[in-house]
Amino acid sequence: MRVPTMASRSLDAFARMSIGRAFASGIGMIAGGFLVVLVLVAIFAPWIAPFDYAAQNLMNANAAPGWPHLLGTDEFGRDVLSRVIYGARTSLSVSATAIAISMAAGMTLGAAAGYFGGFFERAVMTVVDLTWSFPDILIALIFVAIIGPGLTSTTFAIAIAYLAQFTRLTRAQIVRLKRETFIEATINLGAKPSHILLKHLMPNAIAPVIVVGMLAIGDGIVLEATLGFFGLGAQPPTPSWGAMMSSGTAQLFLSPWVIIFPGVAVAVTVIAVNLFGDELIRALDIRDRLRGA
Amino acid sequence: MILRYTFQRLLMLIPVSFSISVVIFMIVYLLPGDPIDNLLRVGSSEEDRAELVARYGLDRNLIVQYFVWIGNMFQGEFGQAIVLRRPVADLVAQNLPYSLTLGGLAFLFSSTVGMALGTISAIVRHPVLDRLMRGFILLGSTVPGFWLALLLILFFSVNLGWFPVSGAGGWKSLVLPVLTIGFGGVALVARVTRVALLDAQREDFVMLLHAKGLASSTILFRHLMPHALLPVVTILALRIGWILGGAVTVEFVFGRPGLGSLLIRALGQRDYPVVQACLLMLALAVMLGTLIGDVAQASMDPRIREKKS
Amino acid sequence: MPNLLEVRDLSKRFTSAGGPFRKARSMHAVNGVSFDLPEGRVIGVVGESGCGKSTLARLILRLIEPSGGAVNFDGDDLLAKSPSQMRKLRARMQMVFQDPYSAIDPRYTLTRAVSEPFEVQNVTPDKPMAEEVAELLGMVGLNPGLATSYPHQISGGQKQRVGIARALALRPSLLVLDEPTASLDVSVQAQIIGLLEDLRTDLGLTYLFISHDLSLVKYFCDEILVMYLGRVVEALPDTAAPARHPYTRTLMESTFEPDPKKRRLIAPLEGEVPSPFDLPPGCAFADRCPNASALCRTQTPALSSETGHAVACHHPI
Amino acid sequence: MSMLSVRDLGVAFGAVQPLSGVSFDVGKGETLGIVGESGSGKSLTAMSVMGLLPLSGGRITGGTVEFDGQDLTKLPERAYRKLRGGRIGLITQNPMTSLDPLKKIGPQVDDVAKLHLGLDATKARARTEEILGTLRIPEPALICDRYPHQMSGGMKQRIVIAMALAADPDVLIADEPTTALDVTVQAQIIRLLDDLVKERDLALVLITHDMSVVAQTCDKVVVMYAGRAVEHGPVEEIFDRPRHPYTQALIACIPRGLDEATRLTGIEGTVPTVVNYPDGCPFHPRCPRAEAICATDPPDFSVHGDSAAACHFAEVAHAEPA
Amino acid sequence: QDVTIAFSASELGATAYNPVAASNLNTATSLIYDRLVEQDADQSYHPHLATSWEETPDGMAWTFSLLEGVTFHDDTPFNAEAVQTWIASYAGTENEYLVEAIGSVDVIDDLTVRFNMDRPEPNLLYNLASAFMGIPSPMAYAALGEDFGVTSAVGTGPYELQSFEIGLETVLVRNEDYTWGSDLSENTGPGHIETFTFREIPDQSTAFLELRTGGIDLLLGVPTDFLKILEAEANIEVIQMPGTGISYMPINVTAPPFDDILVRQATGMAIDQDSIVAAVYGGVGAPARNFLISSLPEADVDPSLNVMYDPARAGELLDEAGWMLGDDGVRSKDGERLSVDLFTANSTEFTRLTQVVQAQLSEIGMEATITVFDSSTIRDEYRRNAHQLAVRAYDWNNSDILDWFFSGNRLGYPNVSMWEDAEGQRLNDVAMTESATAAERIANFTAYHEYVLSQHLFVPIYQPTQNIAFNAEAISVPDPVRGSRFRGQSFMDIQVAE
Ligand SMILES: Nc1ncnc2c1ncn2[C@@H]1O[C@H](COP(=O)(O)OP(=O)(O)OP(=O)(O)O)[C@@H](O)[C@H]1O
Ligand SMILES: Nc1ncnc2c1ncn2[C@@H]1O[C@H](COP(=O)(O)OP(=O)(O)OP(=O)(O)O)[C@@H](O)[C@H]1O
Ligand SMILES: [Mg+2]
Ligand SMILES: [Mg+2]
Repeated sequence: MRVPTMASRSLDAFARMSIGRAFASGIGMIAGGFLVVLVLVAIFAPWIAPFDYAAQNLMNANAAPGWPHLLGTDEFGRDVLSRVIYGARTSLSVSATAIAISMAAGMTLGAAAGYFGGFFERAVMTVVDLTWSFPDILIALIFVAIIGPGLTSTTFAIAIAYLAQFTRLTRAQIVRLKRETFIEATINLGAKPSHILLKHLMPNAIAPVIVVGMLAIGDGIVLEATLGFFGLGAQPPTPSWGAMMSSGTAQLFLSPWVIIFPGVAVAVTVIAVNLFGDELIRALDIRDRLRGA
Repeated sequence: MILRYTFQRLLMLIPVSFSISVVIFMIVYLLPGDPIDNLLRVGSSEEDRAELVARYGLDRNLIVQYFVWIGNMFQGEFGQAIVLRRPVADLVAQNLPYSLTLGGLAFLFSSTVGMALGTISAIVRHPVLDRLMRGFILLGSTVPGFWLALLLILFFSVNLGWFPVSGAGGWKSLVLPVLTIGFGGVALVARVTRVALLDAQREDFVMLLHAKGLASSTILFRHLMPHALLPVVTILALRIGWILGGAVTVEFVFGRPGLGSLLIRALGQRDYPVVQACLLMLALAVMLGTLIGDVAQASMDPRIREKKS
Repeated sequence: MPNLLEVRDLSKRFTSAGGPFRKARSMHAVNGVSFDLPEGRVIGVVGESGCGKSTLARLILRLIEPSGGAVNFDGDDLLAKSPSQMRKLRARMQMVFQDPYSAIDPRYTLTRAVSEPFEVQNVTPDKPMAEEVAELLGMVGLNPGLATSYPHQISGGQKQRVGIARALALRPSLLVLDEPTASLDVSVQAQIIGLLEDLRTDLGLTYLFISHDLSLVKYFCDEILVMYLGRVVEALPDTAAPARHPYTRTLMESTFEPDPKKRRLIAPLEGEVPSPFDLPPGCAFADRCPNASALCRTQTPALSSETGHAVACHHPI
Repeated sequence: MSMLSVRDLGVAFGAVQPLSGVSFDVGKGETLGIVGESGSGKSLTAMSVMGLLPLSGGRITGGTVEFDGQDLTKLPERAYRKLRGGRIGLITQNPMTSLDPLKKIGPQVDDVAKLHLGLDATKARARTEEILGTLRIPEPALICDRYPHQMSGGMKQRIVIAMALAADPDVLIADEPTTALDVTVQAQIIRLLDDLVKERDLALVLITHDMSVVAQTCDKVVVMYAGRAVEHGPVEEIFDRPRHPYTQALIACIPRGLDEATRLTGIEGTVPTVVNYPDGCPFHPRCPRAEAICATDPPDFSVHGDSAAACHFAEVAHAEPA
Repeated sequence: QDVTIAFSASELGATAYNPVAASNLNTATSLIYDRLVEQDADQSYHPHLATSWEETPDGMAWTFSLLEGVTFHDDTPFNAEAVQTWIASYAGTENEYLVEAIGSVDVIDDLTVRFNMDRPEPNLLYNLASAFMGIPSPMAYAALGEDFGVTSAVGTGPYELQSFEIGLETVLVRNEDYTWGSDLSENTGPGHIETFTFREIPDQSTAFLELRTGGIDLLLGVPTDFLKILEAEANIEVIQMPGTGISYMPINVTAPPFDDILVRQATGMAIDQDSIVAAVYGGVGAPARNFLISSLPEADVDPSLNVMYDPARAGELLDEAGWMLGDDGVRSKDGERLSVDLFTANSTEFTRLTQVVQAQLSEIGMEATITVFDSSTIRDEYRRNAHQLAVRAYDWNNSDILDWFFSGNRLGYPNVSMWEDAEGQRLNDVAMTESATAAERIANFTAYHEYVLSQHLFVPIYQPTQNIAFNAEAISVPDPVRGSRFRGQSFMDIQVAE
């Protein structure tokens, strides 16, 4: 009775939120800094990339890393470094767009389910749980099979694959928040449901969803890469980290740099996303709120 | 008690399975393209087409088609593959063992090694070890599976020649795929175990256990582990579906047969009955996984046993 | 004094959803509660955890729909009001909640929290909002300098003061206080109780005060309702009245005097509180009652009042 | 003879020092009350005595904890383990979360007898049932087969007490054993503890924030504020002649229903937290009679008969209560 | 004693070892079944189960004498009746065209049959030598029905089907009774190797790694870009044979801007076949200038019709068609950019070639957007007429492939160019059905081929070679290879290396 509830304590702590705090730790700074640089690189790719990503030079195919091609060339003699740089564009934008769509849809669904409850909630959650228990790559593959290959479908496939996560998380937040006293108190002030939902529930539910979204961008990059590896994502010659690796296992032997560097790019980026996400969770003190969803 | 619980959970699966089966049945109608086109001889007439459509029952009302289909499924009658022209049951029977072997081993590997690592990292408070472990967990849960597979092939098959590059012959061909899937799995299980153990350590009752004078090791194995196991079991149970279906990348890279490869192939060829059967098998695995997880949890946690029954 | 609040036979039945494999179970959280609250008075409701005190409060404010009975607030039948009428009415009946730690949106500054009542009721205060907020904060003994703070920056007692300020913003006539000090330290509890007393006299408020602490209720209230498992078992017309219900007596005897010289031996109480889901027939207290007779186990005693001191017992003391 | 004797105990977590200068003695058949508001360091004191601080990363920075003549602060962990649950029992605040929810009641209690009395499974169970019986728990054999969630809070608290008693300890430390319970149940538990002290000649350390509980049960009291003991003495002394302004204020905060004369005002200000413990007397920012010296010099205990108060104005304070 | 072989990419995905009914057969088929005749690399025909044959001068009847003492794997005899039943079994199957010209089959005696023709068919021997005319046991064929070739396959060939896991692996074991190998093999039977395991490795580059690391002994199709590396490996030897198909880019004549023949012609001139051969294929193989492999006489067309790289002329043609070069290097007409879709299938080779094609198209100011499909989806796209350009290949060493890909009866697929033309159809009919002799047939098909070329329906790109690589430490392979493909006859001579 005298012990404040766990939920209210973490809510309290959450109010201290500031993204700046995530940068405060050493790891947070390195990971966050890397991501900032990466985003800049993606945006300014045309100015940064030393070569045209599509320029072929068949006479200089599969050249090993060196000068002027720092990371070597691929089977068409295209500069791997430039392609990795442009690939950041594809990977980041596809993944971020997908996750944004997924988050928007998931939050709407989750909030509606959590707020209205009842049969609607059960129906939504059953469907959502179903997509959740299926491997995301399968969902993506089925989706690509339905609407055809390309970046648009990859984007939607990723969005659908992660929809469940956001829906569940948002619903969990809303359900939990609905039990908080301040909601009842606000109702008792005579507030309309829309006020409750928009002014209290959503603003409080959004932070963990955003953090999970940030982490999901990492997963999205991997999924995009995997679809690209299957040849279903970015269509040539558009570079994407996954698609760059899809030229077959033999490339490992012929010119391993073509496979290793994009892979390193994916791995490092995803690791940075995760590290920074962890720091965010720590800074916002929302670890407890991410449980069970 | 636990039997009754299991039975109840089984009954509860009925509506879920029904909705899943409807979804699976419908997915196939969302797929563009037409297997009949693949089947039709070049230059054949409309009548030929109509005959084929009738032969596969595609001309009937959707609802009738569904019930015919689901009825057949119940009798283990998966129908005839349209493109592969053989009983779907045969195809599934041919591929399932590969998925089960790979999945089973990967599952075993990731759960045992993962739990061991997770436990060690939760109880050994050595900063260097802790860092290493966290690094490993991070790597394992972020590195793309197919890339890891490629690197493993490059190193172990191409450079060292220890394991075959691809295929499904003999135990050797299992090592790299199991490692690939297992790496992610180990990391996941280790992370969950670690977090669960650390959480359990913070529970009030743990202090009282210490106050009883129990040794730390006793507390760990008799009291903390069961608590840590609860989330681990949940995640592992969910993993069953993931491993069976999600292994498709690994199957692809290593050129292994399996449900995932079969599904991809059937999707490509628009072989409806095969797609349906594969999805159904995977859904079954997923549901079975959840069921096993639920039952395992209930057998470990009396509170769940009671709440749900 | 006219009655500000009249509660008649108010009941709430909670049903746990049955599934295909589960029996639906239902319990009476509040069972046939009736009382009048005259304007300006303080009625206390005491009872042990789970006896339905908070549910009663929510029913009265129509935060949940009752299963039966009537609530009359200042002549209005609350249960007949439409949602929008109800929203308007809420301005006049406010509540202070048990857990101050979660009673304010953590993302709201105190200013925003305290001005929210005006926002949702769509009324503009006479003074500029900042002044109004400062006045309200001052009224509950908070330094207006805290106006820009967030809830996590202030203590539990201060949070509870903010809760009270929010409740008072729209100048309600009825304040339902649901264990407003249960999660606070004694020194802070005393502050809040003192504050509530002052506000009552200053603003002419009417209180329904809910607590599990009999000494606090005795200190604070004019009349006391004793609840046991959803029912009012005794209505003490004043705080000095002797207990007539055996349960009330147990409650009184269990309450410790803060005086080492007045030690007494506590008589052991038999039995456990029965599960509200399957109440035995008859008086719910029968199993633990030293005076229980066969009648008590078959017939539920009604709350009958002679001499204005109502008690629901076949064998009142 | 005192069973447990704490002298000048200090505790630190890293750089913060949430506890310092706590002393008390408790002997067989005696009940010592430790009273104070939230965060005053009551639980830390209990944890220090139990040697459980390392669990949460704390350490004892000074003072001694003497049990039966031996200084526990220097005791190796292995030997400490024998003591814990064996000769010193602990009852914690929240019975709801104090038992392992996955294990049946029986085995959880059996453990103690097995561990400390070396009994085998059947004998341990017999002992468990016997103890449950003495705690007036109906049908002990049945209860042993239950899970914690199947029982009420009061019943769980009794189980926790049974665990603490199973090895026949000399000292029992009860950390707010009734805070989470209803008044009627609280009364039962307090009565039970009272009986135990008498029957078994236990030394009981009863931690609480409720002065009424202290008044009803304790022989001696230690009043704590902001990580320090501010006053200690026999219970009647403390209630009749509180010398520390904090103690006086605390007593004044108790609502006395029938005594309309005293109006509740509480204590101005808020309880400080570890990070902002004031210099000098920790209570001075809220103290009605604080003077300049209070803000700078930590007061020493001034002894008055059996009791002592850490206040610069302990003499005056008693003369005219605040 | 066990040799493991990986199929080439084009042979993957066979669903049944049923030569009569299946539309996709792999090399293993040629070991299970024998054919009446065999074709050598020089296009000459050699006896196999038919010891000799005779055609009436009017081409209306063929008489075949059959080999004595041949038995199927199920011990039923191979005889004239078997041939009669076999020919009849083609009715209603996808492969019916092979025997379309045969009116009836007469059993003259146990070892002699006569085919009575409905019309002369100069191509009959070619058909009989094809893998689709392997001869199954009539008894087993009738008994197994749909399961024939799936659960079991019974022929007279040197190897018997032991197991067939679809999409995965086929295991063949030696037919110990086999003594009737054709004169294309040195060894006429039984085979040297006890078991052949054929693996389907979906990714050619994985197959290549398998060969390098000893996972397989023989790789039937080595992507050209790996040839150099394999040649450098001490233990690996490579055999190159003339190819039997071409890679090309069909143009959908119904999809603007390709409804304009000038644009089509210009597109053809944009592709630099020589540099593709040199750069993409390391100089191995030959540029394709028209639709047929150059060893076929019908490929010898009027040189002016051959498609040659000429970007300057292409530019002129596009200017003429109204497509003007813009600042960004892309042409446009009436505000519309010359932006087209380029489809390809998701195999490593196609996506590579397509990207080079894309780059070359951009040189003449045509912007091509690549979409990669899996091989069956891409057929749906063709049928939906959703395509403009595509990069694909065929494998067929006979001029009747022109009919397959350009007949107006097969719009969408296989007629990816969507070409319907009365004159074309007339020339097609003449070539297919009205050629009495081989020479006539050549003339007719050449005419048809020339007309097709004149319409600019596709862009020929490349004639690959067949590349077979094997692990010389494990096996020895006959050299030179006889026959038009590396199949049954060559496997008879494979031996374990000392
Ligand atoms: N929304 C609900 N659904 C189902 N049961 C409920 C609900 N709210 C309360 N109850 C049940 O009704 C009973 C009375 O609850 P209530 O909160 O009114 O008790 P209380 O007297 O306020 O207790 P406390 O002193 O612990 O606050 C309890 O048994 C509780 O479990
Ligand atoms: N693990 C820890 N790390 C740092 N500080 C701690 C830790 N545990 C307790 N403290 C601090 O020590 C102080 C005393 O805590 P303690 O739990 O002893 O208080 P208490 O008197 O038992 O309070 P309550 O009545 O709330 O139980 C508190 O201010 C708390 O913040
Ligand atoms: Mg309540
Ligand atoms: Mg405490």
